Amino acid sequence: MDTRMKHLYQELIIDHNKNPRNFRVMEEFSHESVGNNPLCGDKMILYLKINDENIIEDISFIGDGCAISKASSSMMTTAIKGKSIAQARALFKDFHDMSTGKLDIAEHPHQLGKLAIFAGVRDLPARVKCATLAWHTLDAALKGEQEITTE
Amino acid sequence: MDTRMKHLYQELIIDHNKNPRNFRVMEEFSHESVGNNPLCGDKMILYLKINDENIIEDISFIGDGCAISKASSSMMTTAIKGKSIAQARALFKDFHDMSTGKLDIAEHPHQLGKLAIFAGVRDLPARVKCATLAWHTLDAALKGEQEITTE
Amino acid sequence: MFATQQDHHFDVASIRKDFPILARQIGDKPLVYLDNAASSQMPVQVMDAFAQYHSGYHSNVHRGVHTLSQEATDAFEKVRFKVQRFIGARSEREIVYTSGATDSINLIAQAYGRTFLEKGDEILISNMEHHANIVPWHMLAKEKNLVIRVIPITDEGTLDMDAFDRMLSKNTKVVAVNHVSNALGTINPIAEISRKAHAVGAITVIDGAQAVPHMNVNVSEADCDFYVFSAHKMMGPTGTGVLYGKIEHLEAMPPYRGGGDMILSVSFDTGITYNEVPQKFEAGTPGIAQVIMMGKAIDYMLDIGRDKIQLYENELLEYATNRMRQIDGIRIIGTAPQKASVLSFVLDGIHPHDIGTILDFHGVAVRSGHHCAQPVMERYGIPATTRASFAFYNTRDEVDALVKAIHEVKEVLG
Amino acid sequence: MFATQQDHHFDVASIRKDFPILARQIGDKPLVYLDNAASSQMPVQVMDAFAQYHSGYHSNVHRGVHTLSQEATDAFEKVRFKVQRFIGARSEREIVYTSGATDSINLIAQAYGRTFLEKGDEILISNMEHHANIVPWHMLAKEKNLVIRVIPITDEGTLDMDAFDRMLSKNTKVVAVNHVSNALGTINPIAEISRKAHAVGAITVIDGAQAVPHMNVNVSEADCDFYVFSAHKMMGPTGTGVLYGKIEHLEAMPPYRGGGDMILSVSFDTGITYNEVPQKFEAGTPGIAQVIMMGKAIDYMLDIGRDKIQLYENELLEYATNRMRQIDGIRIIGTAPQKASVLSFVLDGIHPHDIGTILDFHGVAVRSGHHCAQPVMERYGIPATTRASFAFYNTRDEVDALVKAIHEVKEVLG
Ligand SMILES: Cc1ncc(COP(=O)(O)O)c(C=O)c1O
Ligand SMILES: Cc1ncc(COP(=O)(O)O)c(C=O)c1O
Repeated sequence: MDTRMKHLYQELIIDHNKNPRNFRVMEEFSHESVGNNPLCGDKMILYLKINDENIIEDISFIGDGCAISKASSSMMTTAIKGKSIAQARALFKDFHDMSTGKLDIAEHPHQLGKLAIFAGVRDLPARVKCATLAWHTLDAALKGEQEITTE
Repeated sequence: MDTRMKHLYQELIIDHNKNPRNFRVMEEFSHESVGNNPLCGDKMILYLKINDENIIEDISFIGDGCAISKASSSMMTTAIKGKSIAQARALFKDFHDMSTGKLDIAEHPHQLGKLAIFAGVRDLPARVKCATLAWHTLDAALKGEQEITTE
Repeated sequence: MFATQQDHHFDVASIRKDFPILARQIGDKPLVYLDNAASSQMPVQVMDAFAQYHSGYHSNVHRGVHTLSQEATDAFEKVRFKVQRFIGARSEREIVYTSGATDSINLIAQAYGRTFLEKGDEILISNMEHHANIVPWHMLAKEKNLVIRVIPITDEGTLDMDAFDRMLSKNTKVVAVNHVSNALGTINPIAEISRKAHAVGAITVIDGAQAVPHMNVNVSEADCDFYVFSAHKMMGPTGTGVLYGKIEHLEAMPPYRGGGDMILSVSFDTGITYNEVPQKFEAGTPGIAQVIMMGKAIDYMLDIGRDKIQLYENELLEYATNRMRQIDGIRIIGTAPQKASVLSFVLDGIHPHDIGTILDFHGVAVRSGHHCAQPVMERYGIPATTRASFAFYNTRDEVDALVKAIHEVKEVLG
Repeated sequence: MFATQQDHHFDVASIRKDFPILARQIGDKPLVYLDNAASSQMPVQVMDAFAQYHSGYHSNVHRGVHTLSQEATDAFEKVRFKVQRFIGARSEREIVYTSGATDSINLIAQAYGRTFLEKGDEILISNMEHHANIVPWHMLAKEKNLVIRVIPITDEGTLDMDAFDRMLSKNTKVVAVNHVSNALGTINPIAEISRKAHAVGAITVIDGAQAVPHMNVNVSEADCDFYVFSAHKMMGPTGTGVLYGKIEHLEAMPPYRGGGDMILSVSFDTGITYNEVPQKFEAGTPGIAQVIMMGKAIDYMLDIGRDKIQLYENELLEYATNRMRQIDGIRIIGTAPQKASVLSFVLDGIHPHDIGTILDFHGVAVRSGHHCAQPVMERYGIPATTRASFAFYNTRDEVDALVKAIHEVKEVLG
């Protein structure tokens, strides 16, 4: 199999695509936002329950999307559940910088952990938006925005 | 001197340019028309006095233009003065066909006489209009049109 | 590797040699270019025309008496005659150069539509239009309070002609449909559409962007009022296209863009006089080299033979369709009996963008997305499709490479 | 033959080698190309970019996930950044690709003018505008009942700034002038014009078609609201150009052309959402190869050095002006103290078209006519001029050839 392909479609991504975690509607949420990627026709709804100490107590999402965007959404929810807003924002920044090529994770320290698996999209400009849609939607939700559109 | 140049700017043309014949306003005319070539900024007014037998008794013109258009106007007036409308129209056709390359005067009989001197414009598409402006204006005058514009 | 069987003396191997890009590698795989509906590739004959022009006789057109300007003008204007014959127009004055199909449709919407349509008038478009044949009408409709009505399509992807019949009325003023759908491949019956539109006094605007590269087109026989296409989908350059319009329409329309070449005279005292058709619509310095290359692209296609191209492509499409149908979980979107060049599909549970990316890893260039035809996606209830689109330089081996790569996609993500 | 003295290390001989067309013969004479204001010639470096693109990575931009589409998009978008720096814009989002200066001005007139101007508003243009900066305003003014007022010019051919001051008022909404006049060569004080226009609340539209090839341009320093130019006058391809607009204007403006790429989504149910600036203004497949070539043309000019180009051309213009002045019966039209590249003239009793034709017989390509600036002709009471216009590949020897040929004209027709 092509090495570029192996690099992008790793086991973990494929697993999260097939069995996305936190993939459900949330009835009682404190924040909600809709993310659109019209180029792909992708759409997700992200729900957050944030408590008074600014901790993300619960997070979930629903929607349609490619493997990259679904796996990215799923892994994002597992990564930030239980984190503070500040920590979530810091992760967003690292993730964004990694996928747009601004942060070289081999060279610089980062908090991404397993999320580093998405580094491969850096070389696929048309797919960066797939990996970052969930994160942009999170950012919008935290800012209180109802809907965002990326292209 | 360049042969193409000699071919176009012959003595006769230069003479008619410098001393255009029938170059005057006509007070009492039966037909009048204005010819414009906006590309060149050229403009001429043509006057005709046509009698009851359809003979062009008098013809004159005024206006500004390049050597080719001025000489062509001048030579046209001398060629058709005294001719019938039908003869003038026949000459127009021959002249037009010659200058647009439809009539090869070396091969085919024609009535052009000295006017054949303008055959050289055939190879200069941008100058064809200069040579034919007077003739188009004549044609318009005979049709009763007040003004024409060529480009 | 790229030989074909059954080619009716269609020597695709030697044709492929004219297209240097086809020898390219993507990673370690040979390029399999199946994105021709987005833009076709260019043969060296057309490329050479560019270098010849700029090394030999480039100059601005129309305005000069010097030799280069005459040569450039000559070459530029001769293409008008070529285009005329290529699409069966009655006069070369009916051929307007534009910067592409999109520009052409905007010209019609603005110069014709804004002038002749009035509040309440109806524009019929179809549910399978490219955005280029939707958005200009939408913008016009908003400005002038016009009504846009959408001709539905059947599950197969053909125009619902019964519905069309019912929608036509004395309010219908424009019927704007494509000749071939870029998302479905459907060939629409433009002669019938024009006949019916004319019967209620409407005009037709036919988007031929996907037709001209693949089949014989005769705008006079089909009796369309306007017909548009782009050079870059027919072996020519980007940023150049054609607007065909019946001469009586072009003459009645005001100009679209203002500038040099489209006027006869400008004076602050006496006003502005516009030039004749088609120059009236060609303001400013046109894409001179591009038009000349479009002429070469036409020559190139005519040299091969349009009938031969059509026959070869039809067989290729049939071969591809049959092979694809055998893939488990595939659904072909667009199964009209009359089709050209396009094979759109979805795979159960696999998103088109993943397909596109994985095919690319195998050297296979297809398009994944809505193909600028979102209403088609909405119609079929899908976010996007993957589209393989063929040109006459494609081969059965390339179809096989596509099919093989799709199997790999299923292995990874299925 | 084409060596220059005094060239400040400006190696024109080796520059000329980059332009294959300069080796051409016209009849039996070497081509002396002095029609650069109409369109400049193209160096091989730019031509090669075309062949490289189409042999290597042509594909439609923006919409594809496959490798070719990414490479093409990348190359296409990188030019935006080049253009931004080339003209000193603040952001690459302020750079809109168009099909030329004419297209750019029409875009402004339609998308800005039709939206923001109202009955009675005044548009100031100058008496030395190219038709491209007159006709679009005229068409708009007719439609919307606006008033066009014309800033007069002095006998030298400079803007009458006192008159301009007096004409400015709270009714002034747009001031549209060229940076350099194509008919006179005058360089206009665009920073001062913008400052004064802004003081009354008007915006400026600067036609930079003749400036960009010849001098440093900084739209941010000059604080113009819009700035337009064409690639084909700066060593690039025909049919491509740029609209610079301040981001706040571009964001406030509705789209101009509708089609693919300029929308985010199209639905017959939920409506149409437009894309962001600058894509909002770039409907349809753009001239991809042309934009990439425009980038190469910018590289080419920057490699030589714009200051050096300006210095060299100024000296050449001065040399030409001095030599021409010595010809009996000549009158130079346009004698502003600040000039670029252009030498327009008339000869006593000899029509410009005869001059043009006879110069062509000597291999000298100049333009004769109104140069799409008829109001300038009217202003000077002449039907036309002959215009020699220079690029950095021209030489003093070529000026000498021009002067010699003019003497021949006088011999024949004088
Ligand atoms: C000053 C000026 N403005 C505008 C234009 C129009 O440029 P284009 O024909 O490339 O649109 C020209 C060139 O002819 C020009 O010289
Ligand atoms: C059917 C159809 N119409 C119009 C267009 C627009 O063509 P262009 O982008 O060249 O203007 C396309 C191509 O994208 C198309 O496929």
